[in-house]
Amino acid sequence: MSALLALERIGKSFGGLTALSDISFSVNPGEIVGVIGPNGAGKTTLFNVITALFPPTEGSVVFDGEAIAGLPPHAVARRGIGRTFQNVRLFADMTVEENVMVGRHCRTRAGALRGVLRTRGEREEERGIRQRSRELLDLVGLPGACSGQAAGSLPYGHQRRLEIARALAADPRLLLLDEPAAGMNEAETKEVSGLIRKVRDLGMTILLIEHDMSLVMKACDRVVVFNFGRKIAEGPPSAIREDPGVIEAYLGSAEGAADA
Amino acid sequence: MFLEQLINGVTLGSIYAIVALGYTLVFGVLDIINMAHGEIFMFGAFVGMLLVSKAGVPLPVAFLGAIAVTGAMGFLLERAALRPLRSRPGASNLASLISTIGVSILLENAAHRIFGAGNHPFETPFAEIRFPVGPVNVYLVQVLILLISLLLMAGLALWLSRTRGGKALRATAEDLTTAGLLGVDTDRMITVTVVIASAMGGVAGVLIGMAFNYINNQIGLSMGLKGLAIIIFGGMGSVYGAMAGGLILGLSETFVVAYGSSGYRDAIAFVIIIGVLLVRPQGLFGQAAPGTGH
Amino acid sequence: MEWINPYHLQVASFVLINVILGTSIYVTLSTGQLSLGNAGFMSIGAYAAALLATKYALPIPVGVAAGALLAGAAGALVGIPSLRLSGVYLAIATLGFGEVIRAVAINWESLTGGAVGIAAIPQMGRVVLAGARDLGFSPASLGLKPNQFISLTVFLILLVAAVLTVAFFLRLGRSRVGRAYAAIRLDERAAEASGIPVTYYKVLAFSQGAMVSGLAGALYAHATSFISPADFTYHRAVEILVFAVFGGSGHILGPAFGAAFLTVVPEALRAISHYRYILYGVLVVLVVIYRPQGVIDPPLLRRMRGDRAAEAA
Amino acid sequence: MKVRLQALAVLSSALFALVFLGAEKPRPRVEPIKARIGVISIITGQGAGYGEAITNGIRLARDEVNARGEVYIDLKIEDSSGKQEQALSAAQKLIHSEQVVAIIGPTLSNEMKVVGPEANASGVPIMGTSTTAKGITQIGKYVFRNALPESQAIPASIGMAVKKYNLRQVALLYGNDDVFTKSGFDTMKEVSENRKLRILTVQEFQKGQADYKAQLTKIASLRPDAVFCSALYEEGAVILSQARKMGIKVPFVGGNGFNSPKVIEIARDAADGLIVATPWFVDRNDPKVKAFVAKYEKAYGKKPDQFAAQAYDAFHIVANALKAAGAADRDRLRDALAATKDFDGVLGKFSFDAERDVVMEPNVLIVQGGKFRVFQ
Repeated sequence: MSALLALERIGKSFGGLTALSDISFSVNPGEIVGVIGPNGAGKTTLFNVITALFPPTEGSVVFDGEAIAGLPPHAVARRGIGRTFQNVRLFADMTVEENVMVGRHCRTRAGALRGVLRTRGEREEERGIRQRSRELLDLVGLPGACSGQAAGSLPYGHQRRLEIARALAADPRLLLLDEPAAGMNEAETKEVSGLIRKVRDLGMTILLIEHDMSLVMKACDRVVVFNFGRKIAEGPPSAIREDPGVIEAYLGSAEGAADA
Repeated sequence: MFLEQLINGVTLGSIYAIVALGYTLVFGVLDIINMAHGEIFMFGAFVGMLLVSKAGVPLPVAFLGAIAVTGAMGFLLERAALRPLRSRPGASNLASLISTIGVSILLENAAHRIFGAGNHPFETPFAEIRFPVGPVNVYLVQVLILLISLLLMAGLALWLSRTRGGKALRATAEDLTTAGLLGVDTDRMITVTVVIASAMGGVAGVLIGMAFNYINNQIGLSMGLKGLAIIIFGGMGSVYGAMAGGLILGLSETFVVAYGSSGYRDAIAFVIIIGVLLVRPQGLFGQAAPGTGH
Repeated sequence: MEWINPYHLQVASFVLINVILGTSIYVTLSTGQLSLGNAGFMSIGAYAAALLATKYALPIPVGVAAGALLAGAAGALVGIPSLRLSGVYLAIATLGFGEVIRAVAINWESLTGGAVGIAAIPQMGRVVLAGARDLGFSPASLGLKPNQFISLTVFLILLVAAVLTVAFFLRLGRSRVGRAYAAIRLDERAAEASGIPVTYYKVLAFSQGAMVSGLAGALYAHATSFISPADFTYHRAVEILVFAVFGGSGHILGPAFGAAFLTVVPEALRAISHYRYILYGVLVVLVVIYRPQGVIDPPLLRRMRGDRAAEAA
Repeated sequence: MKVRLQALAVLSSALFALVFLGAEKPRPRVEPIKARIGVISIITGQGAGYGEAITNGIRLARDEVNARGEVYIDLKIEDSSGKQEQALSAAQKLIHSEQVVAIIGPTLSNEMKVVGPEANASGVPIMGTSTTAKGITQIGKYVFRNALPESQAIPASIGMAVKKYNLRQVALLYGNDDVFTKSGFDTMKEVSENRKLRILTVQEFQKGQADYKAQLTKIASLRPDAVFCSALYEEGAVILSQARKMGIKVPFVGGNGFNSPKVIEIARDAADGLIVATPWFVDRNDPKVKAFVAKYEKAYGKKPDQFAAQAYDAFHIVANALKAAGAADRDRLRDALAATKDFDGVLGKFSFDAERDVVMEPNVLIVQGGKFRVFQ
């Protein structure tokens, strides 16, 4: 089975500061892979490199057999990589539904003129966008009643789900989730965990950054561990749990202990 | 001719620099372009002119008078047009930009009513003192302008980097909320900044009057536009950028006339800006600001 | 038909041109870019239309369309390098662009006539009247004097242009492209990650804004029949910005309202000519302080719509 | 016998005077012709200095005319802020809302190019008092001006200066972003070429510029015999003062826009050697001029400049034409205006030519010892 995403010797530095060095691993279709590590280990930077917000200083990102480094971020999204952000980045002034509709952008075509003239094709396309958005809101469990509400006014947990719905609207094959359960209580975390599996069952591949160990252990097929911008371990959750290097670097830290 | 043009350029550049320092100080702290700055220094020029020509007071007193009036105007500007916006949610920088534009329209027209339209001569015996340097005559005013601009720049730079007040100001500039949490009285710091910047405008106004022999209620506008151009290509909020930018603009305007076409003199400022910004979007001395290029 | 007063129509006509200008700055602002180059783009449209009409005797609609398109093309050219800039840097650089265009208009005498400008540009009302007379129509048949007819024609043409422009962007705002604009304004990063080609849409919006300015300029040339570089100064650029922020830049009706209101105010204050701009300044400050988001914003519109719905129910 | 004859003469003239006066007294008082006249002027913004002089001159003339009782004029003054749109709106207001019989103004040639066609199309006589650019009265048969165009003023001043100082090489300096100064420059260039003067350099400046030293330094380095400068007095005064300060001592030749007491007020000694051609001479030995200057000074605390004088005369020309027309009727007023001949105003004898433009002999003046004097 060929990998959906292959990272080859990725390095990234900002000025003199090295954020990532020599990162290689791959994600296979249908997998849920967790990325863990202490704060500042370079996990989010990795996501930014994959989604082309930053170009890598070294190495290459291969998605579905094609090197995607050098493409602009929107083209990467179009190829099929969707993401959420660590501190939810919704379009706060737009409605919930509109947020998801924006996500559908790269799968639709109507230009400015057709949008203004409201041609038949455009109206049909809009109907499709709207319908798909409703389905996705259903999928992530946001009540239809809030679809007209401003996204910024949603409760925090709902915002996280909305962001996932927006990412899903672009029909990604690979979904990058950056701490989807951050700031949630146990019940909510459980729901997110369920949602992640539901999404995978729809045929999506997921790369997940998460601090909540219980979620990682339960949801992930494989886990990659980062520390100081390097990959220090990779393997199934059960093996990672026992890896002495990981325990020392990560689980040994105060925060890790509290989470575990 | 080169030497003379060089002196012309440096004089003009120093004046531009003083005007630009006022803008840059306010922008550095508040992230706001104070569009009323030009009109404030125009008032400074008028106060200086009235004191010197009508009341016959000595020049230093005229400077003090101009500083007092423009400083007070800065205080009022901050209280009336800037502070009310700081506490309001949803007030973007655009809002304060527009409120200062409103103040500038108000002041320009008020000056017209108060001082009258058209040009007013600005004469001091001091402005006539000159001495030969090689083949050319240099006016004492020209030297004074350069000195004052350098002094203001050095003073500002020192104050910002060495003194408690300056440090508090920089902390305020860095992050308003955090500085507030750390016990800096940010409202006071902002008021101080605007007052200092406006007082510097007062100095600039008197110097402009002496350098050009006249003033009118429109000088704020034309000078202000140049000041804006300078802080952009010098780098917003940079004291050295304002100085360097002022001199570069003064010299380029002068040399465009000397060796090029005087028809494009006023446009040269913007040709430079556009050129500089395309190469360095943050300006010559600016730090890469967030949001500029990625 | 005595009540048709060319003076009121004249003011209304300038209101409409300013509404179009207000829309032009709104369009670029709707992607989060503050462009002050609109006076420059306006002059490109005005000069193009004026020259095509006076030198090549082309029909007015052709010249107006060409002026708008040329300004739009110039907008794209300026928009691309401007992508590196944002915030005040972009604002001042585009303001500078406008000043450079004006300097060119002043100095390129053989084409633009320099400071003397271009006079005797066909005025649309008079052209329509002449055309109508050729067809055997007389304004008297409607009970109108010729100058009433002329002013009314200009007003109606501008009304159609302004309504179409505002409607265009109102509809665009509710379409896929409009959502992309709003997404870019609200969070450029997130928009990119959602698959929106940010560069393309920023340049598109910039160019559309320029095109609308050019349209306003071309219409202006054919409404006043004379243009000169003095029409397109820094003041105009700032005035357009004030329209947008005063009226509210969060919704297209904001700049339109700002333009209308701030054009009418100095006119209404004619009786106190000496003090009218002092009052104008005070008014701008007060309104911005009490409504920093502008007079009109989406919540206000929702409330108004809600009230209407409530009344209807 | 001789004594008797004298007595008879005295008696008869006294009788004659008595009869004459007696006939005068009981003449029924004629209702004055009532008319509303509009003025468009710059009251706020850049150029308000010119607008102020113009409205002052007009108000003074209005008071005189109304006091005389033959015509009674209701003045409506509108601000243009120096902007074309505002000028056009103001014109529309005057024409259609105020129903004025004629318009005086606007101040700038730019504004007239927008307002003129509208007034002309509406059949309202309009008279520029300060619009000196080319092609103004050609707008149409309702458009007049009494401002001496630069195309008449400048050849006179240059002609005198060339003769007197034997000029061979000159430098030209002008404001390139203003219709007025640009037109003046075009004339200067043409006249210089016709007179085979060597033009050493042409320097431009822009409105609102504060510093002219760069241009002046360049001019100084070329050592011209004179500087021809097309500027309005606001800029002109500053140019002069900066030029003298940097050692340019040669004569300056300007157009009629340069003629203002303000020049001397601002430039002081530096104004010496300025040559202008203008119909307005504040110290002319003419009782009319003296009376006007005295009244103006009393009312406004300063001496009238040519903007005030031209506006003052313009108002009287319109009032006279109104009297000749016999009624407040736009078309009759237009015809009466066009027929104006040898009007004797503070600017001298004035007539309109066939194109409603100015026929007038300009005076050439020079500033000497802080005063305008006739240049000979």
